[in-house]
Amino acid sequence: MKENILIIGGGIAGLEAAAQLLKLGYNPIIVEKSDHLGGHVAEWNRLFPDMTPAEDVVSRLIAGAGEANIFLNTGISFVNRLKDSYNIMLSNGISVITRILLFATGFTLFDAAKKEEYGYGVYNQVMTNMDLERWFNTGNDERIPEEGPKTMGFVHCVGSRDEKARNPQCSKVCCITAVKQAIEMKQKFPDAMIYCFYMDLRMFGKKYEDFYISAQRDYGIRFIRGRVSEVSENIEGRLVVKAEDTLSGKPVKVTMDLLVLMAGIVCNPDTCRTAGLVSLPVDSDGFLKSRDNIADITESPKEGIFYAGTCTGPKTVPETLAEARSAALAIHNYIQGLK
Amino acid sequence: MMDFGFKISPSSAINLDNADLSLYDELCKAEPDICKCMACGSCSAACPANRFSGMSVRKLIIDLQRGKKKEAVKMLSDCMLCGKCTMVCPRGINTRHLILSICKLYKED
Amino acid sequence: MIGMIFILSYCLIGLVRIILQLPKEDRKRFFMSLVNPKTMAKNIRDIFCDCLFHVKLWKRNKLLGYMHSSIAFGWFMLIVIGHIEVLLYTPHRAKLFYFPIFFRYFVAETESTMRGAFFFFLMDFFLLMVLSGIFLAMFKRLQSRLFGMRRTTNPSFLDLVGLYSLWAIFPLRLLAEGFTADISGGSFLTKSLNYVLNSFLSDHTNMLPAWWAYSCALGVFFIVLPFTRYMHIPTEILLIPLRNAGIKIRNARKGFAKAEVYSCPSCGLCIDACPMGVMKTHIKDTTVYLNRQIRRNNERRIEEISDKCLLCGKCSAICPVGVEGDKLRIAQRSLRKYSVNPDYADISSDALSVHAEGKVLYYAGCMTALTPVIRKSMESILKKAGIAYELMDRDGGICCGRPMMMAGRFDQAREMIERNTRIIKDSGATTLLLTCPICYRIFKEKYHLDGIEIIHHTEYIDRLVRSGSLKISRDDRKYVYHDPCELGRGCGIYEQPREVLSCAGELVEAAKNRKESICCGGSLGSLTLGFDKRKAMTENALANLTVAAPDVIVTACPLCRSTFNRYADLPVEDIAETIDKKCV
Amino acid sequence: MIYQGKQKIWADYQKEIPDDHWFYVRSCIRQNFFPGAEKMFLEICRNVLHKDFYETENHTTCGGIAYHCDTIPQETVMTIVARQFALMTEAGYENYVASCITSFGNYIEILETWNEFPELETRIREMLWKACRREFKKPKYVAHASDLIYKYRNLIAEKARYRLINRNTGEPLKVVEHIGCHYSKMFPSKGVGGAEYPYVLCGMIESWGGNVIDYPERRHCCGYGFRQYHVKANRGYSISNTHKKFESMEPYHPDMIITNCPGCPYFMDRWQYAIAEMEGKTYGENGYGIPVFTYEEVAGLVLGYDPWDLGLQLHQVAVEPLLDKIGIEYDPAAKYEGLDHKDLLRPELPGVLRCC
Repeated sequence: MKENILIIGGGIAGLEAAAQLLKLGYNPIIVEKSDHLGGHVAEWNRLFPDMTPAEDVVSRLIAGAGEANIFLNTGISFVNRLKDSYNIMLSNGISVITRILLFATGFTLFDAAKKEEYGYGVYNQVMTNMDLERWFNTGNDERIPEEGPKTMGFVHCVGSRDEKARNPQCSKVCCITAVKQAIEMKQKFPDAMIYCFYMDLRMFGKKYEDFYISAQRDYGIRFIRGRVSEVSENIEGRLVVKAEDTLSGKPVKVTMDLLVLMAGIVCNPDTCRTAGLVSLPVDSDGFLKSRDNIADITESPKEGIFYAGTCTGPKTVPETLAEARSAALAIHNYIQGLK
Repeated sequence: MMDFGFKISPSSAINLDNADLSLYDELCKAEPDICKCMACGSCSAACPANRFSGMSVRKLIIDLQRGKKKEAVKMLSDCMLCGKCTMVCPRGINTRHLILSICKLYKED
Repeated sequence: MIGMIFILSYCLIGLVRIILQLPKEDRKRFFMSLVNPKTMAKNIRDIFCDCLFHVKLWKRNKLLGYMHSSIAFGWFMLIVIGHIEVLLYTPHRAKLFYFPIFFRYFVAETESTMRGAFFFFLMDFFLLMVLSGIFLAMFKRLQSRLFGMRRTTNPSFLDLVGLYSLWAIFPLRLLAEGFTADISGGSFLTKSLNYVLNSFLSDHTNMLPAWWAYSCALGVFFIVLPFTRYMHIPTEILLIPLRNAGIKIRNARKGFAKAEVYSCPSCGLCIDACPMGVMKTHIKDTTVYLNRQIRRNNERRIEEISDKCLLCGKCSAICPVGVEGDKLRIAQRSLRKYSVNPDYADISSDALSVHAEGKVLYYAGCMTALTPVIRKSMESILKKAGIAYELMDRDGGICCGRPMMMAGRFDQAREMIERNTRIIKDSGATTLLLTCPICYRIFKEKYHLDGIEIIHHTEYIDRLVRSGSLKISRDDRKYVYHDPCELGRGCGIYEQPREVLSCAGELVEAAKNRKESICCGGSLGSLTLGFDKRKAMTENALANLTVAAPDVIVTACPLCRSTFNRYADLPVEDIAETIDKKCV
Repeated sequence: MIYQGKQKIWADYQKEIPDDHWFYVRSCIRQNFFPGAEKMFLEICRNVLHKDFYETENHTTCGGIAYHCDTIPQETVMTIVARQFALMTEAGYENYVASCITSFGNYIEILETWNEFPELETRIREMLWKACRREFKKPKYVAHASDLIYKYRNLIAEKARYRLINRNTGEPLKVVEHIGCHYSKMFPSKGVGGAEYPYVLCGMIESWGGNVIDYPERRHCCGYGFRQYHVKANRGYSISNTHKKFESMEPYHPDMIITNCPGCPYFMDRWQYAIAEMEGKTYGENGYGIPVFTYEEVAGLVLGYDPWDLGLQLHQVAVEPLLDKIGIEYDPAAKYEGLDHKDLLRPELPGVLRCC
């Protein structure tokens, strides 16, 4: 009989961990609350820095985890702690007994409407990074005019590094995502004037800086250092965006046809609820707390409970995948140690 | 018009909608690397003229990008073309030639 | 015949134009120099050495030297002897200058007399000499590497016409004389050819087309000459006395500059010399192409070529006719019109004033500020030697003006020079010490500091070592010295740094050194070369420096130091650093 | 503009406002600028709606104006406020309503500060006791007078004689609402509708038939800015900001402006005259300005009070064109008549701005 391992979340972390655990000879069970696998990445169009289609990544991962038990549209109802295992009742009525729980619960995109001054949901031409990716996928969004925007902007750090938005953390991937999306927009609409309003540009990853330089020089995207203070609509229904151009020390104002808010990564409230069922601690940044933030990022302080991916903080796709593999190995070692 | 002893001052805000960037666009064609500036300020910090006139290639580029031609040209008044800014630019911008191009394209008022 | 008249009148007009274009004082100086016996002798010697014997080329490459001097001197002798013959045999015809050229056609002479045989022999000998040169030239077209040239110029269409007609002249003359040798006589070459020809072509009717072909080739050559690189032959004769008269480039396109441009023989030696040559894309930006574009008035290319150059001066140093590629380019740059013109009127001198009565005033310069170790080492050396000194630009100062000068903006440069001159004179210093060759060069060339000695630190350290104020310990490391362009070629300082270094350890030489040292690639001279384009040049210069497997690369320029340091695997030091470390 | 989006935000910022029994404190400056406004507030609340509003002649300034002009320290302003609260406590009230926006902001700021730093509250209690032997309870509810008119807006609409509708076209009037900065910018949750889209005046305009204009500089300060005006050297800065606001609303051709702050209507009204004199520019129709009202004045107008009883003759910008638009009856001859039909004399008419 193969050992059951319950993976909460069928995003890329869950799928990759399942694939590895299958290879190691276990029986992973994926519980996914939504109706599809692949999580946020499945809704994305292309991935930085090589413009890899997200679909390819996700379908490869789904193929890898094909033999795992997968429950879609399923949540965790409650968890009973047994002597050395957990009895987990799923919302579909199935109960699973397992010694190992892997949290791959991911993140939630910050609700951009909470930054009221940017008018998401109030102004016709304000959208989020997610909306834009959806448009890349479907080509269907009335906020984007057919002939393309004449002027458009990206607002970095929406709901990140912002105490007022109750998330002082950096979401790590939005800078490069904004640069990526700006380039994609410029490719689609070469005549559009594109601005990026940033506080810092955190181009930490492989080839990110090249991407940034290319956005500046080859695509002529204008970067303005300063957080957008407020957005208004003028009489023509265009957006008036105000910020401080901190590099020239002057307020700056520009009228636009489209504004994309780079909504940040915040902890998934469902994660916290599920974590509460097994009384897992939450770290000061609002994400799940690891046993050690340096050496044991994939292990929780509780026996038999592991983490993979963005449930412990913002991460890029390759980081998440690496962590999923690492979590699978940690689980394997843990089970070996039990014998 | 009545004198109240105070005046309506023009807004100090930069309005990018009506910033005249035609010269800047021309400059970009001649010096495409100008777009690569990330405003690190190495050029200003190294500049010997900075001490005299506040010369700063960083500010110069920003001013041009914002259409503030007058301020930009004024800053050039003490540039000695020594080339230190080019030596220190981490993005490899040929600031020295950029300055010459600006001197050629833009006009003193 | 037509060719000859055309070329003579063209040259005359050209000569007058160039002389008229000279500024008044230069023109006066030029005429004075012509009547001055000393310069006259020098002119004649230089013309003979350079134009006929190509002494410079001989020094560079014997094959190349022989090729040029055989053609030039051989042809010259043919003409001279031809004239002598005419004078001897048909003095009444001497006035017809074409006569000697076709002498053999007109006059049947006898080789039986001793005198006749002698002339025939001489004529054939020089003809052979020319032919051997032509043969080498043809061979060089195919295999320029054998002549020590990796790359040569790409000739234009008219150049090719000139070239082929030049090549054709002498074989055709040989052929023509060969046909007539049995009638008019000849010597070992023509006579023997005559026998060969007669053996299957005994008809003398062949004689006429051969002579015609010869005269046509000659005519074509002279007619196209002004439009080809061969224009250098007459122009150089003018350039030499002009140069000897001490005339310099004042106008980018007129006068002396024009003489230089037309003196360029398009030989292409500067292509290999140019440090930019490591990248194929830059080959057409070398001096030879600059000259060609200036002749064609191609403004866009002139601007591009003159702005790209590093101004290392190597092309000028190796040019066989003495075209000054760097100065020509600076002159082109000075033609640019700028609508924004910096002036330094509002810089307050008070803040920059220094007191250095009777002391050494040390001006570190802008570039040294980026390599503070040079300043620190130099100060340390001065302290160790017990020299009283004062720093002129501790918190930065006014630039020396050389970078501005190199950009061709003379008025701005002059203003900086004036400001600095005032500060230096007011300081009361007796010596101005410089660690930057860029500064040093302009201080030497353009500053008038009456009485204040201007000295580069390589010279100064050498002096300190000689006088015993500085004791240097020796080690067994191998040092290679890189000659900075502005110090070596620019100011002629080659030996002092080597003297100093040989006290510190074993001095080894780079493959190309001194006058032929290769620019580090970091030069401020280039206005347009981007940072990314310079890497290959620096690496090439480094490869040149490290042939003798040195342990340390030593230079005497802050810019060379930081440029080399970026890509070198070996430690790169300024001479001040090296010496400071070795001071006892 | 997605109206539902705004409604969603308004739903998030609803504030509890008790219906009755309020201790009312006046503004220092309003009675001089718009003397009819506060009178009309009490008139509507007491006589039209029959609510209990208590007022005492012993209350003073809240100290906010001096506080925001940087002329008194925090402890002083807190002690002044503590005394006001003491008056309320002595009168037996728990609900405290301020006529002035800055006062309202000041009370909220002080109460929040005391929440965060209770030791400060203790100290202020001691200081108040030492100064005037009074004690106080903190109010249960603090409201701004506009919150109450907002609360009663539908009652007022029921009793209204006029609606904010252009009589000639039948179109709703285009109304600019201007909220005082200290209303909710400091504590968004303390204002109706929050800080980004305050609903307090919008609600009144909507109930009374007008259309709210959303123009780009709607958030901008009126230009008063306390020391920006009071220090004469800064006055150019003050008017520049007002100018910016008018330039921004100009393309919408607003019929009127409603404000809920003492300073705002004054500066938006008077600076229109100054701008006209400086720039030769007017923002209303036919050379008139855009009339600026307090919410109480507008409430009085729709309820059918005589414009001159509301003190509208004290406005710099002529209100008559608007009265005509709505169809409010008035006697032009009575404009400059005092309460006792005494002639108040006619003011000199400005050169550029058209006035009646």
